[in-house]
Amino acid sequence: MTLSDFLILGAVLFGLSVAGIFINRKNVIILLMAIELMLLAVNMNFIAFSHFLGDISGQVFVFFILTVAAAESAIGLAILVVLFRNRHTINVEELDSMKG
Amino acid sequence: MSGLPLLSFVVWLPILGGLLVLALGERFNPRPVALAVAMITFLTSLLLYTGFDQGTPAMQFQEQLSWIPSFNVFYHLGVDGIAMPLIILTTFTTVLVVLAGWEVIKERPAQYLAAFLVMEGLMNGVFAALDAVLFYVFWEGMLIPMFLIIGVWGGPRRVYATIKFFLYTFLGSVFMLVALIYLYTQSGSFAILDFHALKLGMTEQVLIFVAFLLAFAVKVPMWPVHTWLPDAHVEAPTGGSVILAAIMLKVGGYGFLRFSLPITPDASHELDWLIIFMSLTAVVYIGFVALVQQDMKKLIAYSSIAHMGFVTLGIFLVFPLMDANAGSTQGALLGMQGGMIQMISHGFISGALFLCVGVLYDRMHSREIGDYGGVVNTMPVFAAFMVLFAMANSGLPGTSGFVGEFLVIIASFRANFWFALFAAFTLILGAAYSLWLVKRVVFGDVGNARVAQLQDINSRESLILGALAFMVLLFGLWPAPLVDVMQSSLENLVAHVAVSKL
Amino acid sequence: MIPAPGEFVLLIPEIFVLSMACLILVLDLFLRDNERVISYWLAQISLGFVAVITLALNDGQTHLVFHGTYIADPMAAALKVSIYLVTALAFLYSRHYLYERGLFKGEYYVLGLFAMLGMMVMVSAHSLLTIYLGLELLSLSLYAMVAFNRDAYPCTEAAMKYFVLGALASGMLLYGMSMLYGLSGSLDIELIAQALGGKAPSAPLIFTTTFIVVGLAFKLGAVPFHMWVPDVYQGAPTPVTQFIGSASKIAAFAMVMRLLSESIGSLQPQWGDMLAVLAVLSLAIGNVVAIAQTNLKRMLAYSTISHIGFLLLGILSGTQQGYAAAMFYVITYALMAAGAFGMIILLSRAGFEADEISDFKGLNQRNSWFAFMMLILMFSMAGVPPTVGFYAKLAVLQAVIGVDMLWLAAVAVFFSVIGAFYYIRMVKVMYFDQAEDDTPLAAHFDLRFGLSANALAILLLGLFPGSLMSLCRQVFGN
Amino acid sequence: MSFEKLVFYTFAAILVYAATRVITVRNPVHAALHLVLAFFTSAALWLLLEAEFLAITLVLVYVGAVMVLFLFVVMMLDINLVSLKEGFMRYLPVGLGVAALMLIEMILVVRSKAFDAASMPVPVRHAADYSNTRELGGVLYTDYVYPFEIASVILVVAIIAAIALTLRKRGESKTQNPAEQVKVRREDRVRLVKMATEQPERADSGEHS
Amino acid sequence: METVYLAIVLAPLLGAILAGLFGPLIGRSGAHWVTILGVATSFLLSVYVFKYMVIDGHEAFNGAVYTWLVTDGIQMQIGFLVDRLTTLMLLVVTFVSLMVHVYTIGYMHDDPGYQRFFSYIALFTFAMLMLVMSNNFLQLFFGWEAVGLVSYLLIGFWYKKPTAIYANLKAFLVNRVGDFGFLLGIAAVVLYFNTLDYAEVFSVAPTMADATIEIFPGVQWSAMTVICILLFIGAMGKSAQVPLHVWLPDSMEGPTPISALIHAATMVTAGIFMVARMSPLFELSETALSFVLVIGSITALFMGLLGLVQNDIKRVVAYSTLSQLGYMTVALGVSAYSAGIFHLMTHAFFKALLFLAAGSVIIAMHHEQDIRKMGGLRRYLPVTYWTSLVGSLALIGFPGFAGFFSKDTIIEAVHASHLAGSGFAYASVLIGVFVTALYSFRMFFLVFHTEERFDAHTRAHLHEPAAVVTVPLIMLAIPSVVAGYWIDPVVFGDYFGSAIHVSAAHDVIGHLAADYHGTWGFVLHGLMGPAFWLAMAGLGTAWYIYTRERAIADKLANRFQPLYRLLLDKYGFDRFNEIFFAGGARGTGWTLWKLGDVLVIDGLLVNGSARAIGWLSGIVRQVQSGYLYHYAFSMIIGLLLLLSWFIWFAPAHS
Repeated sequence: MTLSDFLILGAVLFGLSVAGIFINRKNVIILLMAIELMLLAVNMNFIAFSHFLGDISGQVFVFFILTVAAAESAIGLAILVVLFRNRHTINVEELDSMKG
Repeated sequence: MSGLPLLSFVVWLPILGGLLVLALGERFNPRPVALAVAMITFLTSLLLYTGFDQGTPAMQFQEQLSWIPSFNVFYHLGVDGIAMPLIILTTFTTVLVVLAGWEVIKERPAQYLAAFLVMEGLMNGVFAALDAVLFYVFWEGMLIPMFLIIGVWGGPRRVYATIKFFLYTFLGSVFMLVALIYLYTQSGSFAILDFHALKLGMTEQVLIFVAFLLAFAVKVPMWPVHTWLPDAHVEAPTGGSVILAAIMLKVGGYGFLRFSLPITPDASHELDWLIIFMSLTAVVYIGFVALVQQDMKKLIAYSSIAHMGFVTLGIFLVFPLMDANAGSTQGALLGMQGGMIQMISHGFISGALFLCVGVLYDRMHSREIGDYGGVVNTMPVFAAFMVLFAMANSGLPGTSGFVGEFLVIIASFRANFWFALFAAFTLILGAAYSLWLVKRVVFGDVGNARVAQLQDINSRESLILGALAFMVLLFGLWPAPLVDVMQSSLENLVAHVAVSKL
Repeated sequence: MIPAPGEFVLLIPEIFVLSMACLILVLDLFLRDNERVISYWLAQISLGFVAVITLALNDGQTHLVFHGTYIADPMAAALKVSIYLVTALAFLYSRHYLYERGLFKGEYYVLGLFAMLGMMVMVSAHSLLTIYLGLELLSLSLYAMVAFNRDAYPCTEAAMKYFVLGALASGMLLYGMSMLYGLSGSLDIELIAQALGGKAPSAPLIFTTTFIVVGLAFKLGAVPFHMWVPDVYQGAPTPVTQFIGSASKIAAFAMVMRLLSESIGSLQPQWGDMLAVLAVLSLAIGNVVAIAQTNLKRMLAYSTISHIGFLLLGILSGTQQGYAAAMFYVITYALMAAGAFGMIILLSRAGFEADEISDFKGLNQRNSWFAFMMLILMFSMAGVPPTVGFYAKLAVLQAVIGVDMLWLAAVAVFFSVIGAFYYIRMVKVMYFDQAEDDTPLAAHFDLRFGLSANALAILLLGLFPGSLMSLCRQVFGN
Repeated sequence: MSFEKLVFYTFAAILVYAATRVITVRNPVHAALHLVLAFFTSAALWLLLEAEFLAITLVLVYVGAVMVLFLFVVMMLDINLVSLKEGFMRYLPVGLGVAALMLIEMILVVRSKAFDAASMPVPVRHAADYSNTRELGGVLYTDYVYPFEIASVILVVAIIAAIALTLRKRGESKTQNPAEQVKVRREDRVRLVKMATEQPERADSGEHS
Repeated sequence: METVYLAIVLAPLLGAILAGLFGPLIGRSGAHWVTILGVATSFLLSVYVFKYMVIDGHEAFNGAVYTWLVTDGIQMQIGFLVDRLTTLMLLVVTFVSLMVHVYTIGYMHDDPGYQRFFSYIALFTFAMLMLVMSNNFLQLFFGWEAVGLVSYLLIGFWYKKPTAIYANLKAFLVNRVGDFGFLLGIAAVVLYFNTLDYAEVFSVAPTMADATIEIFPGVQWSAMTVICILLFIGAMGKSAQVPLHVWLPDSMEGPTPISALIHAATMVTAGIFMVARMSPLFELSETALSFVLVIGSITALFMGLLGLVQNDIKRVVAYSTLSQLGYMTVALGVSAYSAGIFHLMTHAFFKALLFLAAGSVIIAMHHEQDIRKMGGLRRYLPVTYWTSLVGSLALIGFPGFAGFFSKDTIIEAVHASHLAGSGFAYASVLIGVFVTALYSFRMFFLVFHTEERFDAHTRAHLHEPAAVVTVPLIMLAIPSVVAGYWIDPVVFGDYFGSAIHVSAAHDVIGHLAADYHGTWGFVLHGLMGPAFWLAMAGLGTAWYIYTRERAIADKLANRFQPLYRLLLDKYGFDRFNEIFFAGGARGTGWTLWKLGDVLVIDGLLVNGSARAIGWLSGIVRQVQSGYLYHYAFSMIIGLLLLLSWFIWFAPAHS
């Protein structure tokens, strides 16, 4: 179980997240979840590196990522709620009042 | 030479004066203020002539202050025999333009006059700048007032014309900027005189030359990048046309002399055929095109292009002349001298013609040749001026229009028979379009009821046209003072150009 | 290692801003609607104070504190002061705008100050961690500010787009940072630079660089990571747009400098090439698409994209001169953008956003002074002397040509000609077209004064660019 | 295959499965639940990497707070699921293609020798008395105190933003004020009116319609 | 003497300025007084110069007045060369001009543009004097163009007449075609001699005889031939030689005095004068001389033929002028420069006389110019009649009259020449003599003899015009008779001295001089020559046809219908020019404008690229679809492409 294994796992998560953005393009909530997956991939990387480098700062970084991600989710969901109140939908295809 | 910063004075006085006029706004009558500023500037610029040392090609009246030290940019002004006459031409023309708009411009006169004064300062700056960045600032800055003049006080298609004008010239000049910066990276200085001394390889020279060419060719304008000019002229108010024709076009010719030739002599030499081809095409092709114009301003605009073709032709003849003379500079000066004189003379003549059209336009609000006919019956004095300027435009000896053409044709014959042959076509074409215009507009029986009611020019208009007529005749009959002023600078330039930088 | 008390001295500006933000937050609760102006003034005053503090603390030296997570150097000081200035302008312009729309709340200024705090953190960041945190602090505040007019639909749509894309970009940037951490074994900018210094550019390094560049490109709004820019600019309330379009660009520049130049400077050839691609694309897309716009905010958004292209040119040259040029560019651009959006605010009133280009018709007849101010701003953006926009371009071009990338310079100026078209179209609209409504401008004195000062500063800097230019040069050590 | 490896592959497999389901299920609630599963398995993997504190935090913070928030929002919003899943297949090939390509590149890169066992050997396990939490806590309050404070500010911002955006006092919404209710007196609510008895209306007067 | 020379040119200029700028101030009589005084001063001073130069035998004057400009080692000056050739020209110009000035008082009596007219003709005199007194090519060109300008102004003097303003434009443009060559010629002179000064050019010229120029690659032409032909093209324009003659008949739209002064006596002879002045150059190129000869003889004969079918009194004289200019040119072609100049002088007198006489008829007939509507005017206009007769006889070369001497010399000279084309020229000039007599007397008889063909109203007002008209006629009639007797010194003597250079090989005059035995001998000799008899035949034919059997004319016209039409059509030159040159130029201009400027440059390149960018903009903005997921895709794909490019295809960096 080398570093590469973890990194590949991270990469797979990242790839899945990307695929998720493509196939769930309309649903903002699942888009947000896909991004959470991406952060998970990043965290996986950091922790793996931290472990293999024997350096704690990677974990510190993950700590902050978790914190920020929580805050981010709060704001994101708040926006989502506001948006839903305005439009009664979270379908991305209907969020196109500005384009061109 | 006096120790006063005369050049700064002729650059900044009109700009500050313009801002003053703008600030005073419509509350006061802005006209006398503007006229006073223009006159003072003109008189000041005459000091440049009286204090000028004709014996030296060196820059005179130099002023140098550090401006942007981190870029080695200096506020560096100075004039030689090439720039000085152009500055006086500018200040002179501005006085006339201010006068020309005296009664005619009723809509926002303060802004109008301010734009012209600012313009004057910027144009003087272009001719006086010895620092490339300073030059470029003035060069581009010039576009703004002109853009507004045409756009705000212009004709019905002014929007198209201004935007075309702006983008054309902007496109041309940005590449020059690249070239200037490149030169800076090579020489570590933005001083134009340092650029002159800079050694450059052939490829570099060609690229720089092409960049300069784009800028100056558009400004001159040379065929085939000339199409902005007729549109701009047609839409511009009279004063705008006058400044455009009399001075702004000269900036292009000046650029060739100040930048292209001395900085990239070898590339200029290598590509002289191109310029000469473009110039001759301008003379012949544009001559024909001018012939069939229905709009007076368009006709004069095209005629300007053809005449400016002589300027560029004359300037670049220096290389064929040296070739013809086995590399010696002996006799190579002729064409350049002619081109330079043509610039000054064209300033007077085209300005005068546009003023003539303006006089008619103010009365009839039409520029269509077909709307006129028999103007001489009701406006005899005006007709006399118009015929005089048309004759000058067709290069009649005794008028300044002849001098440049004559020298250039002589020079081009020295270089190549065919150059001269095509150049001389202007004798026929120039006369054809100028006089055909006169025939249709001025002569004949009274064309229609509106012509019958025309009033002859008033004393203000007579004064303007008279002043120009005086200049046209003066330099036609005695061009020596003008030539002598330029002589040593041009000789120096030719000597400089003769030395390869490779 | 417990930080020494002395280290906190350097942190005073950040602490001060934080304290003031919290103070306003709390104070605002006790204010009635007609007293909220106190919050506004407190915010402005704190900006003034923090500027003084920052300048006072700057001794021209570089200080690394808090285990290398915080850096105080001349660049940080200069950029911070610029940020304060632009933020003050943004606050100034926002006041009446918000008031007229019933949005004049203390939270706005609190969020604004927090966003600015985020920028300050970014500017002073010396660790991947602080960069990331600063970025997020800024972004989160901005998301909220974009959605501030929560009952107006385009605002929330813009906020949503901004948020999702921002989160995605953060993810990419973080992935890059994780790889960078893995490759260098450190989060510290300087240690990373040391670790990578001698290494040949291997595939993982390039890979890492790409992710980082992408994250930065998003923040800057470079093509093809620019898609949020037009929609957010258009949808957000104009003062917020102004804030995003001006101040946050300065912070983004700082982030780019810290990340690219200071940490992976050894990979300059690689990221230089990437930035070149992005720059050319930005110049092309930004300028070309701006032509087709009818909405002024949207047009300015595309114009921003093209300006970012220019900015990238300065950075990618990888020389001190280029960085200085880019810094000059970003500061002056922020001023210009602030002015341009301020002009929209000036013309707008409740129920009328004045963000269509046609709303500027005949401005010269309605108010020739502000038409002239807008003219200066437009010509400055187009890069026509004697406005400062010209020197910004000049400096950047000089940097690019200085590293023998003539073709890039040629491309840049070519597109700037296309760009000139839509700027002068604005001038045309203001000066040549007939006004559609003749109501004279009824703006408050402070707005008028601020805008005039802003535009005249553009002109004045154009006439005397020397000092700012020297400052930028000094920051980068020459 | 060592036990660790077995654990790794098992959890990795579950993780990948859960992540795949997150992006493919139709119902956002299911997606959220799969995401929870993914977080749990990740936490397990992190334990393997001796990041105990973070593993617990992930479960507590992420699963306990963030995902619940997600679920809360999903349920609060009345989302039309059908329209959201339309055209699911249309971008699938592109999405998979892009994702696959990216994955291949990423894997190629991370498998480079910079990360192989030779240059990054498996570190020695910490002793049993090693506390990951202590170490993390140690640096958080010393070396990383500055980022730590910023993180706190970020949380403040999140609170302010979330409240500013979503809290609203609607004019039409009905609220109770207990203090007012308590303070109310009889006189305020009830008024006794004396009035004369009335004759009932004639019954047929209203029957014309 | 320099002051005198200056005064000669400046006196008319002063008159012109006074009359032109202060016309309203000084009034009508003021205008004619100042200009006549000016020209009279010039004339008297010219006489004085003649005495000084010819009688007292002083050296020629050659000096600069002021330096126009100096560039590149070339001195361009305004200066005078006054030698005997100049002196002769001075006399002719000032004398005829003076006569015309006086005559104008009567002719233009009622015209509203009286002052303007005097101003113009005085200005013309100035310009012409500058031309003939010039000592360099530059000033020559100045004068050359200045006379053209005044000619332009005067042809269009009645600017309301559409034909007049058409004619003046045409005159100017056709002259410009000539100037085109002339200027190139001057440029060629500068190329080879590096100076514009006559004296310097002529002194170096012999050494340049073998210089060549390569205009077409690989073909060497004699430089002198090229120079001379180019210069001669200028002369062709000014002196109306085929095919640049088309402007001269039309120029008759101007008032008659200027037809006499400019389009007969002086300006049109500038070309002749110029070639004579350039004799040291022309002598170096036989090709050029042959060219001159052939052009001249074509003009002499074929333009004369056109005179036969004209009915406008002035046009008959105009074609006669063309024909006589052809004679002069022929003389130049055979190197008989002195004969050419001599004919120039005699022609100036008698042709001015004829024009003024025609003008007198026109005044009397109330501006009727059609000779078919005249007849029998002898009775009403005796002075005009007799002076016309003198003029006509001089024109046809009746022995004893001035024209006889000059024309006969030319014919003899051509006869004696062996230059290529001289045979053709000889035939032309001989036939020309017959034709000249025929058309001259056709007009003479139709005007003054035959029955009266005008209405009673005209008859009632017919009378001899005032003395200001008749006196000049008489004054001009005198030299028309006596000037011929000056042949002795001018042609056969050594009048011109070094002013004209003839190389020994071409010296036909020298050849003739061998047979020359005094004036009377020359007359007697002429009586026996074919020219005299041809002239008499022409006169007789005219007399017979137009006073006896007028029907013959119509019969002949019917009989030779195609020929007659050709003559009426003036060989189709006008139509050809109208269609080919004027129409062609407009067509070219139109094509270049609409196709080149409007379509290609503006339409395709300028607006086209603007449109293309606009179109592109419209397309590219579609990418910004408004959909969040597209934005995300763009980022992801952007990332992917960057990754792929830089990992696999990255440009190598050191």
